[in-house]
Amino acid sequence: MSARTTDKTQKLTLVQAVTDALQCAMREDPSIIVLGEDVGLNGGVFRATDGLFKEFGADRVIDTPLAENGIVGSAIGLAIGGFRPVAEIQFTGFVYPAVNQIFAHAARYRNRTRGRYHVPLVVRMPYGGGIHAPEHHSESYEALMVNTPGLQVVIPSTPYDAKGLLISAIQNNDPVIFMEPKKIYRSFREDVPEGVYHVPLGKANVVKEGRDVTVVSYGAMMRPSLEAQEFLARENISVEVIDLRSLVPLDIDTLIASVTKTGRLVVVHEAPRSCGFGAELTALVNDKALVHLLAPVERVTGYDTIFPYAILEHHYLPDRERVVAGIRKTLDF
Amino acid sequence: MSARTTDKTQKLTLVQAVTDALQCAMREDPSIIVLGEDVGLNGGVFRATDGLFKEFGADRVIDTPLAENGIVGSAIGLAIGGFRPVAEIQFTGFVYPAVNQIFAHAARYRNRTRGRYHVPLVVRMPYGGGIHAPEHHSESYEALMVNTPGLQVVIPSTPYDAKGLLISAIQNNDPVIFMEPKKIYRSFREDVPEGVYHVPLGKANVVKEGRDVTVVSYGAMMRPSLEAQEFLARENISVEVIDLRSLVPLDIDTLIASVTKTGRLVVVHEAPRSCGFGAELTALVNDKALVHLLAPVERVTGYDTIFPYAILEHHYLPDRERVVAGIRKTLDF
Amino acid sequence: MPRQVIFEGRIENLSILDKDGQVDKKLEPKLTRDQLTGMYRLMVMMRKFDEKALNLQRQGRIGTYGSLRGQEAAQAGIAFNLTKTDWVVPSFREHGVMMALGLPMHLIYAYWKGDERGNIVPPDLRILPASVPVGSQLVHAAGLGMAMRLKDEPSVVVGFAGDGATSEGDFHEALNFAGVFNARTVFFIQNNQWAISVPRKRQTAAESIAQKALAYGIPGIQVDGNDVLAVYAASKAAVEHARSGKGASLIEAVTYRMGDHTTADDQKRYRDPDDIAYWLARDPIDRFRKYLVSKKMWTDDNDAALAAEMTAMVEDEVKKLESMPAPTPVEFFDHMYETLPWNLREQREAFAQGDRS
Amino acid sequence: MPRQVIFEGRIENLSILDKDGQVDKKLEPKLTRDQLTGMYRLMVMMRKFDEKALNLQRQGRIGTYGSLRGQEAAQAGIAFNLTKTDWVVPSFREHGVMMALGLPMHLIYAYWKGDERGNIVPPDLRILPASVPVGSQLVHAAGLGMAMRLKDEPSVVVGFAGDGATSEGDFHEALNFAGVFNARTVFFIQNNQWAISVPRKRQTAAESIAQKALAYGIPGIQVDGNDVLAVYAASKAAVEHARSGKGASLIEAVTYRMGDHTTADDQKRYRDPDDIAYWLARDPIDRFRKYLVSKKMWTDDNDAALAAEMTAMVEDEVKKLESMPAPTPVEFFDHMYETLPWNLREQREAFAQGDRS
Ligand SMILES: Cc1ncc(C[n+]2csc(CCOP(=O)(O)OP(=O)(O)O)c2C)c(N)n1
Ligand SMILES: Cc1ncc(C[n+]2csc(CCOP(=O)(O)OP(=O)(O)O)c2C)c(N)n1
Ligand SMILES: [Mg+2]
Ligand SMILES: [Mg+2]
Repeated sequence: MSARTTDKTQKLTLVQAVTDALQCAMREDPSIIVLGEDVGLNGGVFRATDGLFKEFGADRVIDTPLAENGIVGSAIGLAIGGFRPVAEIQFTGFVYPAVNQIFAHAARYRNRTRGRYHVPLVVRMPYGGGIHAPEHHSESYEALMVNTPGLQVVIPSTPYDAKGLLISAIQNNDPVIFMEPKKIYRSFREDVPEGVYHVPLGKANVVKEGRDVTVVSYGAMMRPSLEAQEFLARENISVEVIDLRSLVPLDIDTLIASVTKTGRLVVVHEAPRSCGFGAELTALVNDKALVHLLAPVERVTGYDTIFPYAILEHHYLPDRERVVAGIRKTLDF
Repeated sequence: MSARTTDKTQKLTLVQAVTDALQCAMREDPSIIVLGEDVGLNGGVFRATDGLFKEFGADRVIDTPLAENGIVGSAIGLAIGGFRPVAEIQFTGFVYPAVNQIFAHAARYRNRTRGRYHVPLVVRMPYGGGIHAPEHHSESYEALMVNTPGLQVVIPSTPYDAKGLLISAIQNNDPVIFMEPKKIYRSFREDVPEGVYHVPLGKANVVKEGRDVTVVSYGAMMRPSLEAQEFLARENISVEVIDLRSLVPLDIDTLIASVTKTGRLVVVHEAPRSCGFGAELTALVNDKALVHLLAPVERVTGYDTIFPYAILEHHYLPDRERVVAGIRKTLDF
Repeated sequence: MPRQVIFEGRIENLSILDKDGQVDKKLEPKLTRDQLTGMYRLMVMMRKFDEKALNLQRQGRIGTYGSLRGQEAAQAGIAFNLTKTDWVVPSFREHGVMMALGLPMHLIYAYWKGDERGNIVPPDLRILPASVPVGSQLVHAAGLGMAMRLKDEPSVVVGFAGDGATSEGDFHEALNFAGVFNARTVFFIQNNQWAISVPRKRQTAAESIAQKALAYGIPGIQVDGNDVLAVYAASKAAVEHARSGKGASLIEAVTYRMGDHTTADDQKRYRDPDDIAYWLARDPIDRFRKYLVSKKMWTDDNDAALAAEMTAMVEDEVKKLESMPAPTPVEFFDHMYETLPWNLREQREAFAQGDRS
Repeated sequence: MPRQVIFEGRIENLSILDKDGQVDKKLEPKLTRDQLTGMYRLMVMMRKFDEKALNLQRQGRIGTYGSLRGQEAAQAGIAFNLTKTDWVVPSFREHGVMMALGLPMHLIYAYWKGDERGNIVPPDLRILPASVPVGSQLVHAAGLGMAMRLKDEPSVVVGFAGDGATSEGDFHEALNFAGVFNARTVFFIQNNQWAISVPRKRQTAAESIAQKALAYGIPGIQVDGNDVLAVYAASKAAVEHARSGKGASLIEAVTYRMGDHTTADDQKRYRDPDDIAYWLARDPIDRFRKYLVSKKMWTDDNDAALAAEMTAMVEDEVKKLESMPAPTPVEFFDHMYETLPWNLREQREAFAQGDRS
């Protein structure tokens, strides 16, 4: 799964692993450039590009004018012109102005030209709630991205994965939406190998094996999922926890094998429920494993509301209790 | 379901019914205005606003500069300033530049201000394939809209419904995305009552009752759905066909009652499959009627590809054969 | 005929008080003592509000906060031209304008605390809530200005944004719509030189923001945004232009963000301390005080009394903030639609019953 | 100091041939006979291509088509300044530019027939496919121009759009980025007076489109777009400016869409026939022919021979179009990604096996 170039590791947070991935990849390949708002001297509002401006200079770490459509659109031009741009959208809540460029162009150039042109572009964006930020700073729009053919959608949940997945995404020849769980940007550190290594896109991680029920999640919601697993382990309920890591391409085999084994599935995500990614996972299990289901798939998700302002956000976000309740529901069915 | 003001009817096509709805509503309420590209003298590229400019003048039927974000954004301002704007996006494929205004603002003003402001806005847009149009002219983006809390999403499939639903949408105090199946804009005529009447949002139409399997669809895909029903009737397979008419609010009771009765569900839409509305319907049936299912829900949808250019489009769009095959799959399970 | 000038545009900068408070007599607006001290009062009120907000943030009593320090003259100068029937379409840094028009401070604090109830503006005010997606509110301001024109209401709409916001497509579409439709809108850009860490000169290669008006066939002017008299005078002209039906215009108020972008930012990473010192010497409040003092309209005693009054007022508003009842969590469902669809009713029900899965 | 002009911008219009083909001697570009007749050739080629396309559409042999009739001088004038290593970033009406650079006509026809293979540009050309979302391609042109600057390649990028497109936010963001990053991009706006049914004066209250350059700190010029010499001269300057690393600029070529917006449109609903007559008298090809004839570089015989040659060429290209093998339907799956994910593989498989549900 990984091809490390050195045996040394560093203890890094998730956001540091992102920076490390960028730095390692940029050192190897001069066609990789970073662009976005405040990515230069400031190192990004979350410091995800910290130090890159100093090392690579203003021509490879480009502070752009404040215009998301301009960032992604010019990145498409840069990509066609021979670069591998990594564009940062400051918060997922601000990607809307750029969706015309992402959906109508980045996702389509290869198909539109039957392969004559392609767009090796990564759009990085911190997503999700839990940091008490103002309106539009806590959104999760993965479902919009998954519904758009031509995109790949990757969401890491650990520093190790963040680095390995981001390097894979940068070296991929098609556009990748790389959504970073900002709530856990700095929650914990982990050993991260130095240098370039890959975590492949499309390979889920079975974080905990279990017998009774499968919990599938990604990004920041891995934490309440794992907490629920631990909590229920004390009651001898054996929960299998899968971290999808990439939504497109999806590791369908791992998903179906697990559900076939446990007969029960709980999907956890913080985006709204209706037409969320949980609906697609439920539908896929319906397609491929209905006869194995011992209970309806349970969706533990954000509500079909606007993400609340800070003082109510903890009421919105799925937490251990909600995941536990979801699991119990499938067990008690 | 309808409150007709006269007993007279006219034979209208779906697009004429849209025009009629606008005209009737505008005559009753001077705060209703229409704006968009080419909606004035030209009467819209599909003639949906034909004659309105002449009757209501340039202050109520407003040809805007070519900017979708500007159209929806200024419509929000007009709505807050006391109007009921009906904005036209020329094709659904061109709504992307406007999604920031739709998703980040129109959908949020009421919640954001806890009811102090609201946005009585209708965004009309022709959607879907089948007219041999250039790229971006055949798209169906209903899933993006359904995934966005705060919007209502309405898709008529008949002239009668188009008029009654559009009038309801215009009189609704929250934003409504009104997607018009342009493939059947002129396919057939139907008796449409004169004057104002309503088809309520959130009430599905059981177009054909049946015993063996439920087919749920909306918009232009109602036609292959009904063709499949007819085709299979000859084999004594009894298909119940439901026209959702509105995706948000969804008529969950009708859906679940039908699936509970038939035990089988086929969802038909032309948008891509992954994270499409079919996934949500499948998930809802999983939630509420899993034990009644005799077979997996079958999704007959567009593929997870870009909508092909004209000469291949008929390979992409679900047709009678695909719906029939989907139904058989649920029967043969 | 063959090589022919078809367009000439010129943009002026207006400045009335210099940095030491010396007035340009020819341009000095005719304002009464009450008006002048009223303006001063507003600016001091904004500053006190702001200092308290930073304080509350540090104590964890409100959340991330965006300071307006340094921009008091810009905000007071435009606000002084507006009445309660005019529309304020703010970005996220216009607390000064909001309170100048009468929005109770505790609501503004509540907003920054992360409480939507801060956006429940009293019915007699036409202030839209802060708009976080940079630039997007300008299009609403264009639409509202069209609405006022269509209804022939003499109300003016002011759309606010920063220098960074002028790079967004929304700025372009808003000004273009306003130009075409003769909207009763004033676009008021506070060019505080920075968009987080990006300096003004990296936002656009244009020499000024005011000259962008030329692209839309509307008047544009640049003013010294730390000179409340200049801002007042330019705003007065623009507001009258709009109110009388002559259409939209653009004001660029050149000012400076004295603090961090927000409390989540650290300006030391990207700003030169000399730059801050330069602008400190141009503080809008100090400068205007010197002018008032030189006109014998203001004394140190007045200042002390005003400071005390404003401090008391701010403390009182904080009390109001902190005595607001906690919101019922379930309310984030209640205003999603006029009538909730079944899925929200169902989710709300489950939530209210504590069955939170 | 207090009321001070800080910016003055002026925009010129360039015209070299008048409507009757009389040349302005002072501005006449120094071009050889071969160059001049080469330009004429291009324009006639475009016209013949266009006439045939309309014909094919009427016969149902291609689909909806957007005619370039009337815009031949604009397209030939810029194209004549470009080489195969320059980038063409078209809107949807630049068939003329494309063929001028060597794109085989049958590919352009294939595009309008609804066949993606029309977008498979030969490897020695740098022409992007038609961009349907109005204005969106301009941002790619800015990015490509940044790429050429970063690599210090002497290639120039030309981003094309219509007058209507200048209202989109993309126009704004593209020109602003290009200005800030010194992109090697020429923005070439064919102002053909109409965006479907909306006349130019309803697109923007600005007197010209060229003056919009002032908002981005880049040079702008308006040219008579029906005068191929003027377009050539202005384009030459802009292309050299970009190629030599001096940055981006904007050209507004004032022309006229002689036909319907596309074959799906009916201009009679919104246009005044007098308007069309006015522009018919300013036909770019007629005008240039008069000039060439007056310079004794062209005769009626030459014209007849050229017409015959072009007709033959066009017919030949139609044959190529119609002898293209039908596409394998399954190919709309094959280029979705470099490596297809399982869902596409599964869908492709089912599709290929005719199990179409
Ligand atoms: C569309 C969008 N992109 C990015 C952001 C993040 N952001 C918030 S404020 C800001 C800078 C704004 O600068 P400016 O417009 O000059 O206003 P100022 O903060 O200086 O008042 C940025 C990038 C946002 N809120 N919205
Ligand atoms: C974003 C977007 N909105 C709307 C359309 C529909 N449309 C196609 S061409 C056109 C008018 C374009 O006018 P202009 O830019 O002047 O170019 P012209 O057609 O005159 O060459 C419109 C509205 C579109 N293709 N893309
Ligand atoms: Mg700023
Ligand atoms: Mg045009």
